[in-house]
Amino acid sequence: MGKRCDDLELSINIGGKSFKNPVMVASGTFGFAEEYASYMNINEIGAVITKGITLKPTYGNPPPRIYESHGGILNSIGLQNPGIQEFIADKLPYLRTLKTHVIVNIAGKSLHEFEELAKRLDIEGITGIEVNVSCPNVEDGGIMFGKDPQLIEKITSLVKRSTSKAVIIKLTPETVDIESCARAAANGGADAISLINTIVGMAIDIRERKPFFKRVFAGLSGPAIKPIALAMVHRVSKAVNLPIIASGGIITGNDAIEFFMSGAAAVAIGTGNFIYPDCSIRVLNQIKHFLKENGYKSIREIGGISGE
Amino acid sequence: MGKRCDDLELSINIGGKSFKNPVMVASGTFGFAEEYASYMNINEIGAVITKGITLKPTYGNPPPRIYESHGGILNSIGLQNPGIQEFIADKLPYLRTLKTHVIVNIAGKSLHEFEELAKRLDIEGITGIEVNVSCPNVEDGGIMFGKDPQLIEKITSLVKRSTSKAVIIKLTPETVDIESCARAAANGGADAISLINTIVGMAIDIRERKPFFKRVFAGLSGPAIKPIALAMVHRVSKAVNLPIIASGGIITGNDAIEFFMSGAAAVAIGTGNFIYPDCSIRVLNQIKHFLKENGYKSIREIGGISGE
Amino acid sequence: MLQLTKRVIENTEIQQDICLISISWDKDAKPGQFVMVKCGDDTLLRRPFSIHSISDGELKILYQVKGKGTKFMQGLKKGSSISIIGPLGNGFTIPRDTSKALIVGGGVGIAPLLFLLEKLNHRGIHTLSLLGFKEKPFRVEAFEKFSKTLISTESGTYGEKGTVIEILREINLKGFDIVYGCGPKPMLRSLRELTDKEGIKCQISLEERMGCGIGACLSCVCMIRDKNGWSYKRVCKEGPIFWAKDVMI
Amino acid sequence: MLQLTKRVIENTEIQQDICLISISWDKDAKPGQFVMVKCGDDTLLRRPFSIHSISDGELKILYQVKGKGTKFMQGLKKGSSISIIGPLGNGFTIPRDTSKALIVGGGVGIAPLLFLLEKLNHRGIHTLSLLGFKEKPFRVEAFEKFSKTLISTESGTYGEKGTVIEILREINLKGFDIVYGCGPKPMLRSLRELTDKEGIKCQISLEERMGCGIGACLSCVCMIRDKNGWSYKRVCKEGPIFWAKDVMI
Ligand SMILES: Cc1cc2nc3c(=O)[nH]c(=O)nc-3n(C[C@H](O)[C@H](O)[C@H](O)COP(=O)(O)OP(=O)(O)OC[C@H]3O[C@@H](n4cnc5c(N)ncnc54)[C@H](O)[C@@H]3O)c2cc1C
Ligand SMILES: Cc1cc2nc3c(=O)[nH]c(=O)nc-3n(C[C@H](O)[C@H](O)[C@H](O)COP(=O)(O)OP(=O)(O)OC[C@H]3O[C@@H](n4cnc5c(N)ncnc54)[C@H](O)[C@@H]3O)c2cc1C
Ligand SMILES: Cc1cc2nc3c(=O)[nH]c(=O)nc-3n(C[C@H](O)[C@H](O)[C@H](O)COP(=O)(O)O)c2cc1C
Ligand SMILES: Cc1cc2nc3c(=O)[nH]c(=O)nc-3n(C[C@H](O)[C@H](O)[C@H](O)COP(=O)(O)O)c2cc1C
Ligand code: FES
Ligand code: FES
Repeated sequence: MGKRCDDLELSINIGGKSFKNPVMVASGTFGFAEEYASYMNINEIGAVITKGITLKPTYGNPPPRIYESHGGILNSIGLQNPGIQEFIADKLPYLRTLKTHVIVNIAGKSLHEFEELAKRLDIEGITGIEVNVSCPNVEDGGIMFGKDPQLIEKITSLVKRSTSKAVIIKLTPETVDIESCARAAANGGADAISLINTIVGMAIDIRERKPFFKRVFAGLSGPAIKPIALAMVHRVSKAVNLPIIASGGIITGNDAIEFFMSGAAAVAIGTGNFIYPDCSIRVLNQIKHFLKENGYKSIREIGGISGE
Repeated sequence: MGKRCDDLELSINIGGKSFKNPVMVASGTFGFAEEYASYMNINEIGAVITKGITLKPTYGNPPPRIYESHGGILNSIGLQNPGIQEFIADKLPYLRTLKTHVIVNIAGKSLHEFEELAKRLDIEGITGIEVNVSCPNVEDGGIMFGKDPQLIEKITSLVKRSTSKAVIIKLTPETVDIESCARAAANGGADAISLINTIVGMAIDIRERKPFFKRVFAGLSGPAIKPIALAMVHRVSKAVNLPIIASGGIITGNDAIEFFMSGAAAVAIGTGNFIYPDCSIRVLNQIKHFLKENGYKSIREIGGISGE
Repeated sequence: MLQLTKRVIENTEIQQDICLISISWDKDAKPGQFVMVKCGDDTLLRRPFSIHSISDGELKILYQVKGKGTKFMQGLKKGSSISIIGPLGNGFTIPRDTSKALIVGGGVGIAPLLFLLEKLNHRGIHTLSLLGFKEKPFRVEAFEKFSKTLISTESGTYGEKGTVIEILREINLKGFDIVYGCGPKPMLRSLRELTDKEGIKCQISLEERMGCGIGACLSCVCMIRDKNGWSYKRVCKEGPIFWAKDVMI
Repeated sequence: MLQLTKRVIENTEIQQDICLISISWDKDAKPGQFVMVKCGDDTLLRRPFSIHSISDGELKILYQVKGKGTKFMQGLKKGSSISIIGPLGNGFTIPRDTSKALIVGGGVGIAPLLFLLEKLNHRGIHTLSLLGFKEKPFRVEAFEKFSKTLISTESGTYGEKGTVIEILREINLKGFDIVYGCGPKPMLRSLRELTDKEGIKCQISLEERMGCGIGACLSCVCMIRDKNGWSYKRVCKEGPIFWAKDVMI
């Protein structure tokens, strides 16, 4: 006899893999999962997306690294991570003990680095690779990969060829033409699209009369960006026929429902994890509650809106 | 004997015109000024920027037209306005009675319309023309003028040639390369740059299972977008040597100070006018207070930050 | 028409999620006008509320707890201060020759009608009030002070079973010079149809999402019939009271 | 290490903008550890506060009102509920052979030192406390219960005139096995220099802006000397207590 809530169909499919539910945690906000182990049952969520991994260990930016704005936060972490070798040696063993999918977020400084990262992660215990294209392309004067659809397509097909894992392309909102970027990922063979990453913002320390962050610019996330994220998810969902993992200010189940209705297949909780360490579980429960209250049987029934 | 606060130098210059202080009210949020007459002394602020004017009367979008998100609002007004003829006949007479500068915001559907609007506004009682390039170019398939630096330059020089007024180009944040857009305006002969306009966003009515707005997308403004606006103002201030009129979530004097420090010459209060009808006066007083408390004599002393 | 910081004199929940707040006040207003209330720091836009009554230096608002803003209001303690703009909007018109008026209110839509009723009563106009509720009526005693009052509830627990329109259909409209209505959209639509058919004047109070509340932002428009077909009118400025026959809802 | 909804037992302003809040609590903690407090709906991130003391089912936080978050806390009434995560971080180390310890606190930085002092006292370790304030001392009686306590104020109104470092310079550090410090950065820097010079062990409590408070987001790093030169350590996880000699501030 199944539990009562088993009546709800929550599973989704990405790249031929089945996820027990569409609630994930977003890259960079959940560490390597072990940090959250005493706050929630990590196995209950659909997937864990790790902090971005680079080829070499990365120090990251000087502190302060976080700032609270109205309804949002700015972060200037700067991809601090132990590098792929230490990740595999020190972090992956714990992740392998989880009974949920692990998606590893990668960040390269060149096409070659993305390829290398993808190859070395083609190992047991990993379901997918999330490719962060919001990083500067050092070979091309430091311009962000994600601004150029052609580069997105190149990276996607390169990564796709280098791994048997599901390949998810995480787009940057720093583009006018998010549809072209999504299409480029689709053409490159992506299994899914993730969006949105943080938006470039800034804060001033008016007492010190200088930028709050040493690097001046930082990434805006949280509820403040939700309307922007919803618009981008909706646009991308009309442009390509790939599952979308949506992030951008999701704190409650209703936020998640908004994203499903605007075209997302899954949601990733980012900033919300800082507010409530078990935010993802709360969102999952609230989604279930919404589905039941409104007589839906499956998460797929609420997806996609009309009205245009 | 001057008043005590006359010790503070607050005046700024735009296009050879002197403004008594750098606090303005943003287009579309202050109507045609008369609506605010019983809430504040309009003559105290540096300038009034009117609702966007089109050649023909414009109906605007179907209601609902406004939505409150976390820290921001979405609007879908759709440029409702009486058209240039009625503006000049019905609205300008009141504006002419004001003892502060009047800047008229214009929106065209083609290059020709911008030219025509500029010409017809080259009349008494108007100090400047603010050109809203966030509108669709019907001649070019409805793509926004403001996404294309070349078009921005063309519009700017056309408007500049058609009027003796100060010409301010209001950029849209819907571009990756805000610097190129600003440079295009400068090349076209702009006297100042205004930014940021609202950011494309969306909201869902989850009960009705459809987009909250009939037009689906709407413009996000208010405190939520302040970090994004600050970053754009700062980037533009490094790219061109023109005064910047900054808007984006300015509600308090400290918000305004942040913008001055990041490179703005003036600030425009938008959404803030809805929260406190005399928001602009409050901001002005708080700026004065900040300057005095910190021993500054002139608004120009606090502009521009180091730290990079 | 100013922005005012006022004190809360009383704030009571008269029924689950239906509250009555009294605020210190020293200005006059017309029935049908409204105020814009700043609901704490956690919301941006002010919330619009009809004036329920003004007397003895007190302004009363009858409000239903819906979201963040009204939840904040519900928590306001006696003596706390509150920022208000108003009175705003046009208010009801009472034509010169009115001698009998019918009042039709649904749910919290009865709010502006009490203030109107007082004024009608003061002017010596005969009135009949029809008030409809979901389950449990509220503020009926206040209406009964000024007029004969008939009640309906959708549950049938009190008064007639059904919406207020059910009672309305049993009334001879011809006996009235004017009908005033406020309530949910379907109710207003029926009211328009019925009064149109009988050729009775009817004024209704509309609601729309607002930004500024003072006519500047053009957020709050509704479609109103005019000589050119129709145009968008601002609920906060040309409204919230419109002639029912002109309203396209 | 769980997320808890707790009740406010007491919340008093012991001096302008310096408050002491007692919260129901049933877990143990190490001195130097901290908690993350959710400060209402108008802020997003939790605010970190040192544990000032734990006893009789109560956790005390000594806090200074600075911005939105602490203003919200100031307004918390007895009996209201509050969401807390903790205890977090590493806590102070008390080496086995410690027999005399010196405590140095500046301003609200005295917060974690009281809890430490209790523990040292409990372990039979002799202590001397040096506390520095701007104008008016607070919580001195609490420290005096456990140790001889010397005071300085910058204004000179109470105790020695100047910062706590002035008193420190007059003390023979050689008489102590270890020094514990918490306070503003300049004070911590002087403390590091003085203890370095005298070759005395010293532990200090650091502050940095935090996101998660549990080691996941890498927001709160500070530069710590190690075998490879230096690396970024998380104040919330490897800290907030560090050996002064390793800290690069
Ligand atoms: C002219 C006018 C008079 C009104 N008089 C009353 C009254 O006397 N008593 C009463 O209980 N309610 C009245 N309302 C409705 C009242 O304004 C809303 O219930 C209230 O704004 C809800 O705010 P919230 O933050 O609790 O809800 P939320 O749903 O969280 O509000 C979100 C946003 O939507 C707006 N909004 C939500 N519902 C409405 C609505 N029905 N009409 C307009 N804007 C809305 C809010 O103002 C806010 O900007 C009136 C509305 C108007 C336009
Ligand atoms: C480990 C640790 C222990 C602390 N213990 C205490 C204590 O016992 N008593 C006490 O009064 N204060 C303590 N602080 C400082 C306290 O966290 C800040 O004063 C508080 O967060 C200010 O919040 P606010 O919303 O009032 O101020 P705001 O300036 O509005 O806060 C804005 C943001 O900056 C952060 N922030 C501001 N000041 C600091 C700071 N000094 N350190 C870290 N983050 C900051 C806030 O957490 C918030 O995210 C401690 C800080 C840390 C890191
Ligand atoms: C502190 C922090 C660190 C982040 N690090 C990464 C990262 O390493 N790689 C990445 O692709 N996205 C990173 N992100 C972006 C998030 O994964 C997420 O896409 C974004 O924050 C929007 O979601 P939110 O509003 O729910 O936070 C980071 C975000 C935050 C706040
Ligand atoms: C209701 C509303 C109407 C607006 N109408 C116009 C307009 O007609 N023309 C224009 O250039 N900008 C318009 N704007 C943009 C504002 O002028 C301003 O640039 C923007 O809202 C950001 O500032 P804020 O965050 O202070 O509101 C409008 C904004 C709002 C909220
Ligand atoms: S609410 Fe702004 S015009 Fe009516
Ligand atoms: S606050 Fe997140 S790692 Fe320390």
